[in-house]
Amino acid sequence: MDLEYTPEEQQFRDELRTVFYEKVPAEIRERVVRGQISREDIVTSQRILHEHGLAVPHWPTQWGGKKWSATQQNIYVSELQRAAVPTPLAFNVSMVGPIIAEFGSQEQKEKFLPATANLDIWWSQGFSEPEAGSDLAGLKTTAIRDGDEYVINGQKTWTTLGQYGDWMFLLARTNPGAERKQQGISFILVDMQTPGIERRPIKLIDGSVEVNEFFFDNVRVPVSNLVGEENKGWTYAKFLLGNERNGIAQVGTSQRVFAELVDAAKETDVEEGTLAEDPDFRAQLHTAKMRLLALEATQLRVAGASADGKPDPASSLLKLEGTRLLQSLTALRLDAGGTDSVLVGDTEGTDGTPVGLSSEHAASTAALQYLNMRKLSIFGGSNEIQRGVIAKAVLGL
Amino acid sequence: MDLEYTPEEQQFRDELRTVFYEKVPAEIRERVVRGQISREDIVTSQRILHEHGLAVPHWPTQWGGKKWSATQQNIYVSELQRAAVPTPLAFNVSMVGPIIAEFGSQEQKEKFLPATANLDIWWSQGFSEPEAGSDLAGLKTTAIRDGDEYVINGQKTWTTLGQYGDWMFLLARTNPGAERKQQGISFILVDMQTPGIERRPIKLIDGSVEVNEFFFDNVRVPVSNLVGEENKGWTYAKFLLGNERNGIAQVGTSQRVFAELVDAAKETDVEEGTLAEDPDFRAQLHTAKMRLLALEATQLRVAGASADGKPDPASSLLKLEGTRLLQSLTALRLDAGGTDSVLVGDTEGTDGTPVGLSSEHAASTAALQYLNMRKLSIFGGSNEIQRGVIAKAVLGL
Amino acid sequence: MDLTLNEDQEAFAESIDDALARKYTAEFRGKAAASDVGWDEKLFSTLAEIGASALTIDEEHDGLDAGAGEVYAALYALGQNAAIEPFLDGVYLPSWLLAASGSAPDEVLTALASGEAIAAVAHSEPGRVWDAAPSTTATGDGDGDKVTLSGTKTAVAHADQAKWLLVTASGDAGFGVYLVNGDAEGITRTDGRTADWTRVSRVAFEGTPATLLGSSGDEARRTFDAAVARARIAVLAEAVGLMDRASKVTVDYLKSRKQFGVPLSTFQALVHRAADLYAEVELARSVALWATASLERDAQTDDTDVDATADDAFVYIAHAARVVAEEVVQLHGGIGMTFETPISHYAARLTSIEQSYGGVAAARRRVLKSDSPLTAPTVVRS
Amino acid sequence: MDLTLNEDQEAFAESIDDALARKYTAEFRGKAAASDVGWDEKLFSTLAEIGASALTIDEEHDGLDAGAGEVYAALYALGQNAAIEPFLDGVYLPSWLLAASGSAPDEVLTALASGEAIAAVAHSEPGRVWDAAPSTTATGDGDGDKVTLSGTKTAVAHADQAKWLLVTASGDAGFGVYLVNGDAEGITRTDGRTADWTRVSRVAFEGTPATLLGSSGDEARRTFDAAVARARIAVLAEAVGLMDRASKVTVDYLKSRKQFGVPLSTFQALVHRAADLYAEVELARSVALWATASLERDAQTDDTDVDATADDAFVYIAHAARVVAEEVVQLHGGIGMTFETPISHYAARLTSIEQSYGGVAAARRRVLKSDSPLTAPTVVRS
Repeated sequence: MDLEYTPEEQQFRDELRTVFYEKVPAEIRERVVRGQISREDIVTSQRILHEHGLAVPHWPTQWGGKKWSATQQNIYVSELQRAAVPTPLAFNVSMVGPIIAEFGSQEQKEKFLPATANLDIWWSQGFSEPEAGSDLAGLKTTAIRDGDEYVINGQKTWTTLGQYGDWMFLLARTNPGAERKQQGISFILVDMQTPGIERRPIKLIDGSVEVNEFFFDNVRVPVSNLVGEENKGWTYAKFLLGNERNGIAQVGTSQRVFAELVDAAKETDVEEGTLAEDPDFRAQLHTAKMRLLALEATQLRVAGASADGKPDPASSLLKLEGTRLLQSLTALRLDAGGTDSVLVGDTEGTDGTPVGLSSEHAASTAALQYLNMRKLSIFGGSNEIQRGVIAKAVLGL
Repeated sequence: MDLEYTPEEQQFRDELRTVFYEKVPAEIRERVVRGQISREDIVTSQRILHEHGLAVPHWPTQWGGKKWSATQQNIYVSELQRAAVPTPLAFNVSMVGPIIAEFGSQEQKEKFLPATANLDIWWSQGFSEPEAGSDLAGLKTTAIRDGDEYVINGQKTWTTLGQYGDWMFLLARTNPGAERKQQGISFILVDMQTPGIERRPIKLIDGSVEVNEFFFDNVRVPVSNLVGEENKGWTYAKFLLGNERNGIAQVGTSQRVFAELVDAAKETDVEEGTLAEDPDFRAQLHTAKMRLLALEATQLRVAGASADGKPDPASSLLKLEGTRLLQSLTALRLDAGGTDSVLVGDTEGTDGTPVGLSSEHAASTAALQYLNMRKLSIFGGSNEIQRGVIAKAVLGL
Repeated sequence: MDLTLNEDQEAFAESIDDALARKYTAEFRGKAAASDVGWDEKLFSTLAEIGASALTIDEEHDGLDAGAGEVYAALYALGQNAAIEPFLDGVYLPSWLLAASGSAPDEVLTALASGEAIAAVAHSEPGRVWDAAPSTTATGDGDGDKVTLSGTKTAVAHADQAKWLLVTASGDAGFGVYLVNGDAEGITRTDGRTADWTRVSRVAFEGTPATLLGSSGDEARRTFDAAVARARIAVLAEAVGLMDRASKVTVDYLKSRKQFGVPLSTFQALVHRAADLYAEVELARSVALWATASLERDAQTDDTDVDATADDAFVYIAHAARVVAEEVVQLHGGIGMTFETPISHYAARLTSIEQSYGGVAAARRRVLKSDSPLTAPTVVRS
Repeated sequence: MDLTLNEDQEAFAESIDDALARKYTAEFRGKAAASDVGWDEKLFSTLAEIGASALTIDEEHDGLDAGAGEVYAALYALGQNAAIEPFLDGVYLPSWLLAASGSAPDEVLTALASGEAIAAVAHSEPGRVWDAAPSTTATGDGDGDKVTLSGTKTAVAHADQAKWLLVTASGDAGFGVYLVNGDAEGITRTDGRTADWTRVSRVAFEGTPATLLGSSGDEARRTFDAAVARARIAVLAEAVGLMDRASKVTVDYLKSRKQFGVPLSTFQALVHRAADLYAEVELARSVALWATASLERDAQTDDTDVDATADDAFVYIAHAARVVAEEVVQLHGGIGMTFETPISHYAARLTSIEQSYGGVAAARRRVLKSDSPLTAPTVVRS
């Protein structure tokens, strides 16, 4: 057993830190902390990372990837989260990019991968539908072949940041008559400028517009936009599940939030002394601290194990506890701020996001972030789904 | 709204207290506190109560009952539990007694009710079977009519205190061919001296023998031991479910344990001051206190509502939270005692129950009681069953 | 020994629920919150006509002089609909402070009773805990109770619509509550909202004319704290109303929403959680009713443990509110996150309530320093 | 950066598990606990032959001089089987105290290493918290380290079988650890057991001859505390072994046990709880491995935060142990309550571990007074 990075790993980490802290503007990282990040922030940040070869490290080397070890990948994600650098757009770098690199045609690779890595194209994900959330394979959108085109009809929802989407990768039924619901599904790329697409923004609990609904009415896309083979889309979608082990627990993010919480507690006067001296608050901090340590250690333990395209029980464990923990931390921040936590100013931020009325650092928009973070245990495979994966894949139940 | 008892109710309570604290011997009540109650203690205590008309207050008046209001019944049970008086044997006073009084023949009433009230007969319950626990209606024991007798074959388990049983009331299939599993079941009384009955004691987690298994091999009982109509046994058994609203939450017991816990904490020196001054312990005490208050208030709210023979969702709620809370209190007592809590002396108590090696009042046998109390959420309808009752009966799920 | 509302109180709650339930949808609530005043004026008038605004005011000022049970009934029904009409912060709490002072102008009380106007209580200050002495100062100008105020208040609910502000400040004789006209000079307002879309403002005073209400000093602080304690108990009734309706909406959703081709109610893991939710709500209801009954009893017996009762109940129910708010969203899945469903409004309002009047962490601190943890719990007083 | 056992350590754990798993049933455990010595002597010898007794002792005394990883492996495997053979309390902890003293008689260490004899550590006193100074006194008789002890110790594990007792006492120069022969004069033993059926005794000393081990005073207390901290970390490996096997047994039970005509694994509410149980165990395992790795690192770098690490890890895992012990019993239903199934033994042992070495509440008190709650958690040191 060993608790230290090798000198090489330490150097690797230091180099990353230089980029994260010195190249990515401090204002952007500050907005991440306040939960007020804009489209421009994400684009700017990803381009800076890409410039330094750090946007798509897990891609094949010919498309900008690095051959990092599991430990290096883990250091990368943790440091990124701790530095409050916006994570490179997951739809681009973790989803459609790897799929195109693995299953796409050479033409698709050349057309899309460089632009995807540099966020010249902003991708949206078109998987969920109103009647197909947790039951993804129950999707109903059709893409019927008509000559050299697919004609797409249907509805996609929960499209995160879809308002910025230049292109969408979606799952649609190319063979609606297939026997099993997982069959007859294809993975298709759609230019969002194509006629027949209508967007309905969905306002969330905290007032933000982060997700959207899209309606497809006879939307015609060339068959060259099909990725891989027709009717094999479900296989490609599953390839994504459990593909992400390092980021999913959000250890770096939770470490950052914990540190902010401690700093704020030290500055918050309560009746006798500061909040950091309050025994009740200390007890809650310690519980959170040890859960975070358990999570980080678990991530380090399983980082080496490989995913094989099936839903990964290690990912499920990390997501289950990782989301619960980050949610608890936002709840703790809420309590720390008291009445100040729930204040929201009327001045809208650059991205339509409201900014805090409270002058207090820790309290500012704490309630909004707390409410927004409820999504963690729902989106991207709810915690109920994760429990099911653990029960089936690990426990054989 | 009103938080006080009427003067009449106060007087009623004071009269009960006189009996509970002055007539029931203090040694017996002390043994209840330590979880070391014996058969003799239960018998002695119940006879004293019966002498004062307090053993079977909810029975029909002609058999020793009182026509108490819901509030009076509630006061009775709460005060009994707070005083650490052994609860009159439930199998006698809450189960077989009311069944015989309601459905039994005049002969059965005269033969059994006075002796049951005075605990001259110790009754055992023969409901559960190895394959019929939560699924009670899945029972397999048969009672086949042969002339003037039933011939009983099968197995009963989880028979609490069955080692003392003079008689058993059991459910058996008199019509094994019935269509639905709830049909063809009869309610039969069995003298435990009848040949063909074998007992196997079941040692529990804490080393106590509290439950037993019984094997019936061609046990012949007269048909006059059938209660009510043949094949109607399931109806009578259901009559018992939800019959008990006042005692089930164990509010009085939890109040007593809470008070003991506070007393002990005040006497326990920790590094700085006493345990009662320790902020962490105070926080846990306060949580328990408020849960207890919520439970008591809930019991008072629903005490007036009537049960109608169906599983009662109010009972389910009270049992669910009542057992969880009492279990938490025993866990808190365990933590309060630290290493002392787990000590068990080798000197066996009068009833085979081990006594504490620790000299400390609160710590003594705390771990044994904690472990033993795990049964609360399992026996008598597990908390999973209670959730099911709530979901079905209240929520329509 | 009775912990239930009487028939009149039940009927009163139902009449409010009837008035609200016909109109209140997530869309209606969103529009009302975004309107000029921050709530629905017509609905406010309707409720005022039913008596909601007159409840806590004495008969001399056209009020109903009702008790804690009626306040529970009103707020419970408002909570059931996640209504944002400002009865607690705009009418009841101001009325308690005014009545306690013994020196409230008649026209203020009668205006509140009729529902013609509301008032706002300005106590929170930026970055200061609720229990601290106000940093806002009251400087006498030699004319008895007439002073000028300087300082900044925050989280002042509905300050933009309030005809009067009740402002806490530190004067020569210590703590005092001061009456200020909403349009008095030297007031600078920055308007915002809370996470539940209630309108609140930061209000800065600079030489603003004000009148002391009642006395000042430690006794005035105790009186203020007692009024706030009443508000803490009252807001718990709203919380229970919110929890009750939110969990019912969730149960309905489990019955109707399909996944994997079957209703969610087919999934036992969700069903058991719904049962736990029911238990959570019923237990919280009992605590809110206990606190309300305690308040009624204290009003008759001059007991002064209303602050302790309020803190005990607040700590318990704030915890339940968090559990319920989180579970109803989680059980709804993505839908529960959206502004267009009622469930998100219930969750947001429950979250705000946890942090109301200084918040739950401060209440826990007070409780843990008090004797409460060592005092045997018992509902029945005797 | 590696938080896993190496191959040798894994193989060592498996060899112990193999030896135990062939024999250990609930019935076997019950009989071993009720036997004259309180455990199975043959099995103890077998394990000693594999190397279990020699692990923590240096090579000069025929030991293996192994590290924290090997101790983890041994205790994990013992835990998996809920074995009651006394390696931690009878061998490892005594050996650490003896080695730290620098003045241990060679024959004691060699006897422990070979498994010929065990020792017992006597520190707890009736009604006194673990961290208090001993009320047992050591009185010098003018002959250097030779003293006589008077006082009463409790919860002394396996005192009835121990050839030597290591007794903490307060002497002229403060705290000290004293070596006492098990059959020395002036010893009165009251034998009992713990809730998990481990044999323990109350041991009273009256003018019992004893020899000081090492120095006395504050430094001696620190050395003692550090050895106990090692034991706290070691017992967590046992806890993880217990949790691991208990949850696996529970999953098997859900698959095989039928209710309502179908296996329990048909009930999603139970299945989801089993998934949560799995998460609980894996997270606890990570913390135990982290603490073990920290110990190994400290041994190399002379860091002295082993006490803090032990307390942090103990608090976390004791909580997990409670959750797991309660859930495995509950998911088994009535069967889980019985002595004849392994699950009750796992639950009982986990419960005892929570209260070991002073218990979890004391550990929480130490943690909350320390800087730990405000220190950022991080596994990687650099």
